Amino acid sequence: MSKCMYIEALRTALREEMHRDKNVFIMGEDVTSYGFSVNRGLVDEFGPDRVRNTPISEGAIIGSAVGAALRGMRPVVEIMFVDFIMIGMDQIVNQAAKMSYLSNGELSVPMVIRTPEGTEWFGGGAQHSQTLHSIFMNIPGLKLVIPSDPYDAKGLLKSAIRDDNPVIFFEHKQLYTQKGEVPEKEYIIPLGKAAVKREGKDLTLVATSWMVKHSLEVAEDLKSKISIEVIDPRTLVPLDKDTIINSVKKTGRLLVVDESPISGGIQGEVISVVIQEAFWNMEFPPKRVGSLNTPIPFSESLEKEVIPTKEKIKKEILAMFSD
Amino acid sequence: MSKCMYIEALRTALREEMHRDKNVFIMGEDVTSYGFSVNRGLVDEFGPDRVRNTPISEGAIIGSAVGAALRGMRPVVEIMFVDFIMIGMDQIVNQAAKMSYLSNGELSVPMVIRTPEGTEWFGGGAQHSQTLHSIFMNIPGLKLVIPSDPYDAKGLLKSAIRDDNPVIFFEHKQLYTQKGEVPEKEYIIPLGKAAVKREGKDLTLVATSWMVKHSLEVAEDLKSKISIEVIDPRTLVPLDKDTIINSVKKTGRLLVVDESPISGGIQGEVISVVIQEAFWNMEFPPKRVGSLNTPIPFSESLEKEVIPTKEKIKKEILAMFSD
Amino acid sequence: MTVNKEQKIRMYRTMTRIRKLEDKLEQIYRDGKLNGHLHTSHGEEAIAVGVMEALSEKDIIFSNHRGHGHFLARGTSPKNIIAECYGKVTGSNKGRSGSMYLVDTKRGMPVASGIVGGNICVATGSALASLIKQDNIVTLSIFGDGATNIGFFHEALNMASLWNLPIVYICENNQYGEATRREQHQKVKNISDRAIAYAMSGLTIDGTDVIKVYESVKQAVEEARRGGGPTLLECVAYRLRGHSAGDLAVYRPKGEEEKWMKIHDPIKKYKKQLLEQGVLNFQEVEKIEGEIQKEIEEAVKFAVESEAPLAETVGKYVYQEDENNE
Amino acid sequence: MTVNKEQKIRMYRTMTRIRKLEDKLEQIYRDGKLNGHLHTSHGEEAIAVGVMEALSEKDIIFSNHRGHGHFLARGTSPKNIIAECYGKVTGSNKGRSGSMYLVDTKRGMPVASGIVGGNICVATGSALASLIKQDNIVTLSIFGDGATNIGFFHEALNMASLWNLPIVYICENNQYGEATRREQHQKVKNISDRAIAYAMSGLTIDGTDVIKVYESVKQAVEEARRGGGPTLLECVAYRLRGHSAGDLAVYRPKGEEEKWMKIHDPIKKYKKQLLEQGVLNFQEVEKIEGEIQKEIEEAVKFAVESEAPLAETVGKYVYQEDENNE
Ligand SMILES: Cc1ncc(C[n+]2csc(CCOP(=O)(O)OP(=O)(O)O)c2C)c(N)n1
Ligand SMILES: Cc1ncc(C[n+]2csc(CCOP(=O)(O)OP(=O)(O)O)c2C)c(N)n1
Ligand SMILES: [Mg+2]
Ligand SMILES: [Mg+2]
Repeated sequence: MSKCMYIEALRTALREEMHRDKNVFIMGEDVTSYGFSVNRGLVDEFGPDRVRNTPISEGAIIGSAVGAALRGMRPVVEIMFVDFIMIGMDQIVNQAAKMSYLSNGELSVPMVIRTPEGTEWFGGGAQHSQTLHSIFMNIPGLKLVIPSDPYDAKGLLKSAIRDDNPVIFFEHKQLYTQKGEVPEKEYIIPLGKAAVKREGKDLTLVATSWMVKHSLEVAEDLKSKISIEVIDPRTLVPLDKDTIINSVKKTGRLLVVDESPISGGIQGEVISVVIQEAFWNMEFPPKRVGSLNTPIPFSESLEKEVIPTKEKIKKEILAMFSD
Repeated sequence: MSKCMYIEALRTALREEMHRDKNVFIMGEDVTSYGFSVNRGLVDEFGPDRVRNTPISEGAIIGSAVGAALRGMRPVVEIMFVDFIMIGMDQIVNQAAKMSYLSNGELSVPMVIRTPEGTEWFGGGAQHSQTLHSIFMNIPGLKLVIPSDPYDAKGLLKSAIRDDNPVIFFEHKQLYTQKGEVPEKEYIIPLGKAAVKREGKDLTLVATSWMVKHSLEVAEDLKSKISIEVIDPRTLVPLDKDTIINSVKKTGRLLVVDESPISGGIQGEVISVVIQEAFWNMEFPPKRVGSLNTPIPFSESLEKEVIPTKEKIKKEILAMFSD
Repeated sequence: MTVNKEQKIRMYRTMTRIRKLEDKLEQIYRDGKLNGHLHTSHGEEAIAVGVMEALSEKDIIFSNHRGHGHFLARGTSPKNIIAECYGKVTGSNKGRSGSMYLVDTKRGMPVASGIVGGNICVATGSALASLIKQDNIVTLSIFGDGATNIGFFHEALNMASLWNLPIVYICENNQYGEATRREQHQKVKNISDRAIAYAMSGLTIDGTDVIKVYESVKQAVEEARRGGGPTLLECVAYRLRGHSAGDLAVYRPKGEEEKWMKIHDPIKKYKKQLLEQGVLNFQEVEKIEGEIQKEIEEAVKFAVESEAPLAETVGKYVYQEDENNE
Repeated sequence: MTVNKEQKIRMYRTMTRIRKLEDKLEQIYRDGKLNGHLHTSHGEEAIAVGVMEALSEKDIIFSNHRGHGHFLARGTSPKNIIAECYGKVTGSNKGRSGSMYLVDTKRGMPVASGIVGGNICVATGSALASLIKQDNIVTLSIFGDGATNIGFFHEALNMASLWNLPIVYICENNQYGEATRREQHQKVKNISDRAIAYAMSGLTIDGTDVIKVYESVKQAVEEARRGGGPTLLECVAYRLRGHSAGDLAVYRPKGEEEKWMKIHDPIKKYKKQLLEQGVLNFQEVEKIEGEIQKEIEEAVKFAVESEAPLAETVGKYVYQEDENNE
């Protein structure tokens, strides 16, 4: 084991997979030199053919990845900010997600779209800070991965690259510099398995991405009063319903924390999945924490009002145990 | 009162609003002559400047509507099939939805995007039959309208056109030819008010769009056994939470029926909104019916497996009362 | 580039096959026996046939919503196409597509796009794969005049020229996008002039002359194969029908259709040539037409008698069913 | 078209104001006192100033992520711009935008787009509004060389030429999109050649010559106002800094930057002209620079001392607060 940053874990996963499989290649804007530099150095190792700078054309970047994947390549596309994915949305929804089904399984689209979302503490603002993973949950044919620490980031990116379906891999800007233990030896983490990040018996706290860190800290702060089980689904599609549901059956309480705006966010989806199975075990209404239903404002004084914070999570939890 | 088709109700709303306000104009592909012909005849009445055919450029259609709206016009854009909205997604998410907020309210985008969704019984297939309204619920800054009969269609379209925010107006292909009572004299229906389409005391059935008709028929079929209250939210944003919650507090049971794929659909959002307020009043786990999490297949034998039908709704309801 | 007799006859057979199959589908549709949207390629058969004749077996073709002709010309059996239009399990897509999103992976034809312009970026990525693999395959993207107004056309062609990709963009300019005449959707005189924006070679040809199409495509494809980069090839023809079965095209200027029918029906024209050149005589022509008519009737019978897909298969292949994934 | 002395001096003042304000912002950013992304327009000041000088008061301008200069040249106060970069309630957007999405509705400048190419369709719609209202207003859309590879550029320009809209598309070709040189993102020699694809007039000019920019924009704008249709105007300059504050542009060929600094710094060049023409003398130049330096220092003080927006206002104006709606 050695400590490394989330961004390094991603880079190592890319390097290992590119060595393993010559069909894996990277494509995106300034991937050789810029952005959040997950790809730093890879061009020197693999050359500009496999670490490919593109024009600013998100539609053609995503669409051409679909075509390359149909031909047996395994493109790993980087979209610099998740906000920009909206430009290529049609290529994801109407092309990538439909190919396998329309060909009755004869065609596959083994591609990964890596993209950072969320706020930067502070200042990305309305067009550079959105959290958009929730909307893709309603598009059958896509897999959604959202790792919260370096260990998961590496193991899940490797699985995503090996997966034969289009996968959107959501990173979080604030996680890039977070450190964590990552084994030297190779490992992969299968898609569809949640991780119990902390065990507990009074409350099931489902959290994703950057919110996992907040949630674990809150769980630690409150441990004298409340025993909180923190579960990170790690992949939204496939979603490991059993792990979450069984936990709620044990704890009787559920809180879902995600950075998506509350309205139409995955928080509601998770609650609704759980309530249908664990209703009779629940001792308290399931709750959710997310961003306010507003665009992300620039000013620090406003941004921290919008996004979920440790304080907001703590407050919500205490309210669930006030009676 | 006179009976008219949904499609005629929409056309009348457009005509009345275009007469009322010279800034209202229509723009879209073949709006003068084609598509589902909601606009039939309007070009003769208002001329090609106000009923404007466009190139096949969904991004520029939606984006230019945003710009025209910023300048005081009130464009009503028609996107021929909701599936094609994905091409202009960026213009909706990153431009239309952000303008008011980024300008601290100094700019407004009074535009409407009208678009049909859902299946055609049968054969639109994977790229022409999707139901996509759910994903827009997670984009703050948009209003979402989804009328289920001619009366609502007319009253809500008029409100949508008068609204100073970007509104997406979701129609359903199968509703176009449905008939209903529509008063001669002018009326509008405010956004954010649900309609109780049928009163009942045992179950609250929340249904949208084409599913309202199925739901009302099921309610009628089952009336000897179960008294079902059918509520149509009519607008998803703003959502009339109170009407739904109060109904559930009364009935103690909730079923949400929508044509969106279950995963990440508005069914989960509605359940989660309700459960947080009405948990203690609920006698049974809230349930949802939606499309299977698959693309929409062409073949009739497959398509009817995917989408919600009267039979599926009935089955779900009976299961809720089996104990 | 010489076209031998055998080729000439094959091309005639195929053009006839496309016409008769689509006449049939149109009729079945009008009889209310087909669901969904049906776009026939009447008047554009020479493009499909000329294009496919110019390709090698490993080349890849991305088709669109008006694709019956493309698939037939590539060799897909009328049985599978008609069965697909009927939504039968014997169809090219096992009934999942209908007319709009045909597929034939054995013949290098991925799922066609029902989204206008939807295949242009995807096809470009296929060419990128060939560039990286150096597999000597050329990719074709086929789309209409209206599709050249979709932004993805621009993004893709810029990328293809920048990377010198082995791809040929075939624009079937049938002078309409649904009810909209080309002058009403774009001002540029020749669509091939749009290649200038990418420093790409562009060419406009008569899309009703099957030999001309064959020769031009052959040249562009070999150029691409040699590493000479992409071409935008505009094939001008005329949509001899409404946009889709059911559209009576009332919006057309009077006489326009008749004029084109008379002068530019690619099949009539080609038949005349072959007769004049003595490649075929009347008896042979009639024989061919008879054989094909029979073939189509059998295909319809096959389709009608085939089974619909089983309901329980509906969830299959939303995702690739690979142990590692499930 | 003659440019009088007063105009010449005003343009010099404005160019100097842009340079000094951005020098200042850069320094503050490097001191770690600014959040977010900061894109300065060093080397491109002549474009902003030449463009705005050519417009009438009612004209509408859509700016982008590199917009400080556009707003300053249009008359927005340095105070509001700097305060916005600090996220203060006295900023142009009341602290909701930061540097990237500035707005000045009083001066016909809607929210700038931080999405590359994001304003092109929207600006086109503004021109459509003018066409319908016949209000004699011309709209400008300003974007970079990289933005011309976004599909929406294509969709918008096709629409503008088709409808003959009163709009001028200003491409600030600073030869880079982030770390990517133009040759690495597009093959076309002149970006203005892309106008050919729309049968639109296109022109490439020296974007470091403020007078040339002024004259060319004036002509294009008057053309548009007369109903002569849109123009794509490519202004060639050079980004004298990294893409954004913090980017040291290590990816540039050695010497390139210095060369442009020396020969094509638009302000140096213009100053030299004015001195030679005797429009200004050294003392006057120094006086101007002194005044502006002071103005900027005051603006920073203003920004620093201003209040942050109140937390409770965070939910305001997600929607227009209009009784009929709420
Ligand atoms: C993005 C998109 N917009 C609109 C449509 C509806 N539609 C289907 S075909 C068609 C016309 C396409 O015209 P063209 O590209 O010239 O092809 P043609 O049908 O003439 O062969 C339209 C507008 C669509 N399928 N996709
Ligand atoms: C759609 C989109 N893709 C990528 C980015 C990230 N980005 C911001 S500015 C920029 C470069 C833009 O280049 P250009 O259009 O030449 O403008 P310049 O910055 O040179 O003025 C990029 C890639 C973005 N903001 N939007
Ligand atoms: Mg056409
Ligand atoms: Mg640039």
